[in-house]
Amino acid sequence: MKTTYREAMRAALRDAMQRDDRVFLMGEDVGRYGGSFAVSLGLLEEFGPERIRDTPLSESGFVGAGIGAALGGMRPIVEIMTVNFSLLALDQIINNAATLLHMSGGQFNVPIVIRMTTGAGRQLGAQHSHSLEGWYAHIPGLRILAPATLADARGMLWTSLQDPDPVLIFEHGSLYNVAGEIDDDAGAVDIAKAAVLRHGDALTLITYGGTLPMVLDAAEQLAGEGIEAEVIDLRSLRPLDEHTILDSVARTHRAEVVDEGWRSGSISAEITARIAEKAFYDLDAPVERVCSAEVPVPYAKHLEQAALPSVERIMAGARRAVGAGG
Amino acid sequence: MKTTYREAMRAALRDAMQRDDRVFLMGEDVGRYGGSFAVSLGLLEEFGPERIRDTPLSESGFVGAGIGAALGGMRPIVEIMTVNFSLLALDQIINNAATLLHMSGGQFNVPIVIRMTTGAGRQLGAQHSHSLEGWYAHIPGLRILAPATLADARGMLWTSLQDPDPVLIFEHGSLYNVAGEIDDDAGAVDIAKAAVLRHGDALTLITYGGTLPMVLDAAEQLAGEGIEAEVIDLRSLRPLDEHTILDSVARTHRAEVVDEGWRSGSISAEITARIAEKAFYDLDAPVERVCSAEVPVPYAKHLEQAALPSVERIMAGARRAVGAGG
Amino acid sequence: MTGLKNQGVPDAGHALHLLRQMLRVRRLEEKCIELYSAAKIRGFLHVYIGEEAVAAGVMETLAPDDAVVATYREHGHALLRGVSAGAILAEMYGHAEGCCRGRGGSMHLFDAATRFYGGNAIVAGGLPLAVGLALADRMAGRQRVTVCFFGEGAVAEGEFHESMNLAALWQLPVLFCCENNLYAMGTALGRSESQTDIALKAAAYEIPAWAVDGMDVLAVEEAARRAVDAVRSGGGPHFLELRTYRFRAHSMFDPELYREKSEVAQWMERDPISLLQGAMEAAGQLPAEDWTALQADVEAEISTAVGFAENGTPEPVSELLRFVYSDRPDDGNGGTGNAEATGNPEATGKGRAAG
Amino acid sequence: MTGLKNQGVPDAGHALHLLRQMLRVRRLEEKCIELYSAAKIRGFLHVYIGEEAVAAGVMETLAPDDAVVATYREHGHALLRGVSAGAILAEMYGHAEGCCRGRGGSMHLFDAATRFYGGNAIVAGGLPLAVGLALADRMAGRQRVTVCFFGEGAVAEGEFHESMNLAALWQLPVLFCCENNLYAMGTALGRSESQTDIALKAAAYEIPAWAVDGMDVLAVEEAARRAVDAVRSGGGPHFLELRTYRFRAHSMFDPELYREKSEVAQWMERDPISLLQGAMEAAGQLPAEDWTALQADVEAEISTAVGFAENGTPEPVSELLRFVYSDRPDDGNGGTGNAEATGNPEATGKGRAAG
Ligand SMILES: Cc1ncc(C[n+]2csc(CCOP(=O)(O)OP(=O)(O)O)c2C)c(N)n1
Ligand SMILES: Cc1ncc(C[n+]2csc(CCOP(=O)(O)OP(=O)(O)O)c2C)c(N)n1
Ligand SMILES: [Mg+2]
Ligand SMILES: [Mg+2]
Repeated sequence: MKTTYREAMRAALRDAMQRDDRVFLMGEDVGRYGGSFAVSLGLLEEFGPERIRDTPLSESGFVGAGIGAALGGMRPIVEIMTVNFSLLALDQIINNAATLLHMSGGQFNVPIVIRMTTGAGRQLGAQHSHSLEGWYAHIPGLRILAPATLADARGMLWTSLQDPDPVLIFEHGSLYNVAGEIDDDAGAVDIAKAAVLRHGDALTLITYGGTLPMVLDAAEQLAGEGIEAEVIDLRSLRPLDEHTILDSVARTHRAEVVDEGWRSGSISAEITARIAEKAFYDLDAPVERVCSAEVPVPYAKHLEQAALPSVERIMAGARRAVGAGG
Repeated sequence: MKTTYREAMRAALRDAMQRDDRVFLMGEDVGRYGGSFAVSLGLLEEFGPERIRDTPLSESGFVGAGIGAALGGMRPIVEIMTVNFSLLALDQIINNAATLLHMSGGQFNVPIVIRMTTGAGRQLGAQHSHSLEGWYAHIPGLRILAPATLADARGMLWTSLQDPDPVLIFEHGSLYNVAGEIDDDAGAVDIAKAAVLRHGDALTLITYGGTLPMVLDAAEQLAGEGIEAEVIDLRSLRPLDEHTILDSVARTHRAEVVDEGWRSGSISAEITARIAEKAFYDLDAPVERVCSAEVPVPYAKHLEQAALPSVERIMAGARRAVGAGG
Repeated sequence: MTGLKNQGVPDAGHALHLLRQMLRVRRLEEKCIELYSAAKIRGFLHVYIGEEAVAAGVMETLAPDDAVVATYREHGHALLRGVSAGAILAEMYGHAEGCCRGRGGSMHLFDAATRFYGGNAIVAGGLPLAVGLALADRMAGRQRVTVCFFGEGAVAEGEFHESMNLAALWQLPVLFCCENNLYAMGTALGRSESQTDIALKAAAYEIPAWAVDGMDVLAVEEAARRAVDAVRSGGGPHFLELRTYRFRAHSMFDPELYREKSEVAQWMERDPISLLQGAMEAAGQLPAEDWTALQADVEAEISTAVGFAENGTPEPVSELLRFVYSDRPDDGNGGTGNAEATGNPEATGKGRAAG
Repeated sequence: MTGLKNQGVPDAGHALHLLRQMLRVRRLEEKCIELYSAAKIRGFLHVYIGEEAVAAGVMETLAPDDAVVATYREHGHALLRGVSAGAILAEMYGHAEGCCRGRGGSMHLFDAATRFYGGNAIVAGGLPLAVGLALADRMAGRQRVTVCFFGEGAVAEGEFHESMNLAALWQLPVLFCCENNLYAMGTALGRSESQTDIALKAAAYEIPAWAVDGMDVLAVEEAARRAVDAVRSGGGPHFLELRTYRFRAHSMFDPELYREKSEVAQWMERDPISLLQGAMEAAGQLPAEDWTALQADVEAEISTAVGFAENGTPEPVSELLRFVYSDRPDDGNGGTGNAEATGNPEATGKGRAAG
């Protein structure tokens, strides 16, 4: 079946709502406006304003209310328009959603799903271009997902709603218009494992979310140069499927991590550290990292593009990795 | 001169206020209460309620007001009672303090100093035991300091106030009562370089803030076992003084990072990654990391202690590092 | 205003019950202070001494399946909601028998059986949760009420504002109970609010709001009953400002530099327990032997609780990583606990830790 | 309410000036839309068309050293505060000649010379800044005013509440200007506020607040002058609710599903420019040749500005890391820019990047 990332997300929302009447969607402009990225377009008409619930601008309030509703037996899907605004709700996410189960000695789990758009690349400037999913992955008690493929856009929401604990889903803004084929009966997906999307033995390229398309592109071009790269889509940033990463690196002996977050303290640092710790004797060259420049994302197109990962930088990193050491 | 960490901080506040009348201290209970950790005790009487300014409970509001006051020509020192409450002010810190200079094309710098207590170890439970300074170190535009010694408690505030850009100072709660000697004329300190507090050639122990005393203790005990460790106090988490770290590892060939943050995505991951990237051919064994267990910090003493770094775990890591590889 | 609002005590049996409830909280917390000094309890400890009429009056009006959200000053709320004194004390001892198996401590008491949702150490952090609990009831068509307690210090926080607005906009079944004890740590109300009439502030959200003498348990109960009934019958959120005072320091670390001893002494003349006791005595409704028996009962309850806590057991360290994520049927109670990923060799076995 | 508040136009010369100011904003933004369609401008673009009377009326009352804080819908505020149309357009082109050297774009216009503090894309994020700017003035004993513009959508945010309270509590010289255009993206006021009378809401903080017809530039100016004078002379914060309407979509991506075309059409009958123009004409104060000349002037200004922007230059990529931290005298304008640490080989040279 032909679909787009946006349509796949919408279909996932629709059947979550149909399947379980405890499910509802809440957030700024999810209803009458149709969702700021048009993901929920049409759902208000189908499910009504109680279940497709427009909220006032009050991120801490409605995210906290989602947590409360989850405690109260509902299965809320809370949409934060973009990750940039999630900073206003961070206290609720960290100090309540991630923490209540533990503080209560196992009595109160919080089955909430929080969705948000993430990422840069559309000239939205410094306050609207954060990539903080890797940063969120630091927090115990949360599960962090980054669907990069149509199948995951279609399936991860379902899987997340089956989770008894809080799940944050990060949707990269550049993916919504990606089109392609998925199975007609596509549904819940396993989220325990990273996906190996391309096999190769020269090096392992590790990425997730918005940078996956450019990594696949780079891998294609590298193959033309005789460098066969293995490509791993992490899919889940917390927990990390370390096993798939280490298994690949044990075969390729070289790795490059690509991540739109700022380099220092990014998820790419954690992945690099894990490889360096646990595949120390397998590695033939330093792990390469391609991240965003450590600068608030500038508006001007040429500056923004220079700040973000690119196919060229990914290829250059791969060439360094295979050229070095050995 | 004999002093304590708390007194050194207070002396630093006092002479900052005396030196520059644009400086003021603002935060919850900094005045009449005397500061929740008694750091500002007595300053209200000395400087009056305009300059030792008690605020209502409204972290986003008063941190944002501090940023505005800095834009308006003042040199505010904003105290957030603890890092736990800073989550409520994160939008102001990231989207305004860290970003205005860049967004304005260099027109508006933000000379604010934000101080907060950090860390666990006092059985305060999951919502009051965060160690998020390494997490903040991910953000371009901020400078992140972690004074661990009396000289730094005395001097870093002064240095920070000379900085044209936002500086966050993290004071670990366990350090306030630490007593010792400092120079009578102790003053501003250089913050560009990490400090090598102990020399050794067996491995490099890297830490900062609240875990420094236990690392020094472990190093002492390791020396008794014939393992001479070099100890680095990072002092600044952003920027990181990579040079001092790499220089030491080039000599010791082994490293262990100790950090009270949760392991995944902690600053220890970044340090490990940097070493693995840039000292790849120097390393004789995997870098060891001793961090906090990935669990919201539990109240019960034995559980809390089991969750946090300890001298024993630091020593065990060091033994692993020197035993392995080579 | 020195005595109780109504002359006389309408129902002696009920009054005796309220007196008992307040005394239970008082004695429990006096014991907590003692145990804190003996280092049996650690961390932060915030006592409610002087404010007991608030929790006692409000809890009286709730049904078993209503929900309660409170703050870090919540021993009294937990106890009067039905959590046993033993489970509360064992929690503060950090024992497995505690109501949160030792993970929470004084500031984080929780109890699923009585729908007691904590125990929140972030000022105003509980308000959005209460709004959400009420939203769940509304969406599920249940006639339940969620009561949310918080201090007047919370009123300055953005989360207060957002929660008031959401509750009012969506007409949710929440009762907001602001415990106005005039201080937030050392900050007097007048130094934290431009508008110090809290009930008026709440009314600005179109939420019916009344100020009540929080030292008069009968007045509190009456107002709370009126409000709870209105909320339950679909009247939307209501707000009570309960005017009270804390007799003790903010926490065990507070040198109380910010208020005069004489102010405290003056408020202590309106001790909610003495007020009710005095009124009952004046009305001949509290024979000396009843008072003596009551005290003995309460002492017995507390000393049994202390015994329970003392005899508790520490949770094994192997359980450290449990409750980060829910136990799953398929992992035999968290079999994937990954000690290595946490860097903690002691922590193996139960619990799942992602990382 | 269809016309202007006062019959007749008191001062024809001044009215002509106001008409010019509104027209400058209108034409600039019409040009922006054109340039957006031509892909010369990218990112988000939010136009102010229909709301020009607000910025025009308020800016008129400010002194050169007052400060202004605005939102992402701020082209008009920037222009009328004194930022040139050329610098604004060049910024949207992402050129070095832009008022933020291309870093900011449409949502982040800044200008130190006119104390224009942005341009903030976080709803309500500018309010605390305005409070702080006013605090600085108060502490330094300066008689300056800080004006803060924001939409009615911001009123639901916690930062609104915290900022109102701080400003009122500390009696700071801020003028809050709420541009109530009835919608926050697609959310109508009645679906975001339990109390829809915004001025009443503000008054709950003990801040004097008035609602004003935001389509009547003379009424706006009159109210703003009264408020600014009160603020400047130590009367503490004031609040204006400016009732207006946006004629265009929220941004270039908005399909406007949430409102009827007829509603928009009805409001367009009260176009602030036509209203003033009509009143002046009716009073015989706007000879046709003046109107023609005015239009020609404005067209000329805008087309010069477009030329300026078109001829601008992109900032060199080597400057990418500049302005993360301030240039320091000792590093020759950021000589320590660390390209390696950012993983970006193109970025070397200027600027300091920590990491
Ligand atoms: C968001 C946040 N900021 C600061 C604190 C520190 N703190 C703990 S209690 C308290 C005072 C709260 O006063 P109030 O709400 O009146 O409650 P009371 O203690 O009087 O019952 C403060 C400032 C906190 N716990 N949470
Ligand atoms: C904190 C935050 N949440 C959400 C958004 C997305 N957003 C941008 S503008 C807007 C509507 C704001 O409406 P209003 O304040 O009335 O201003 P207007 O656009 O009508 O001028 C929203 C929801 C944002 N920028 N910031
Ligand atoms: Mg209080
Ligand atoms: Mg609006």
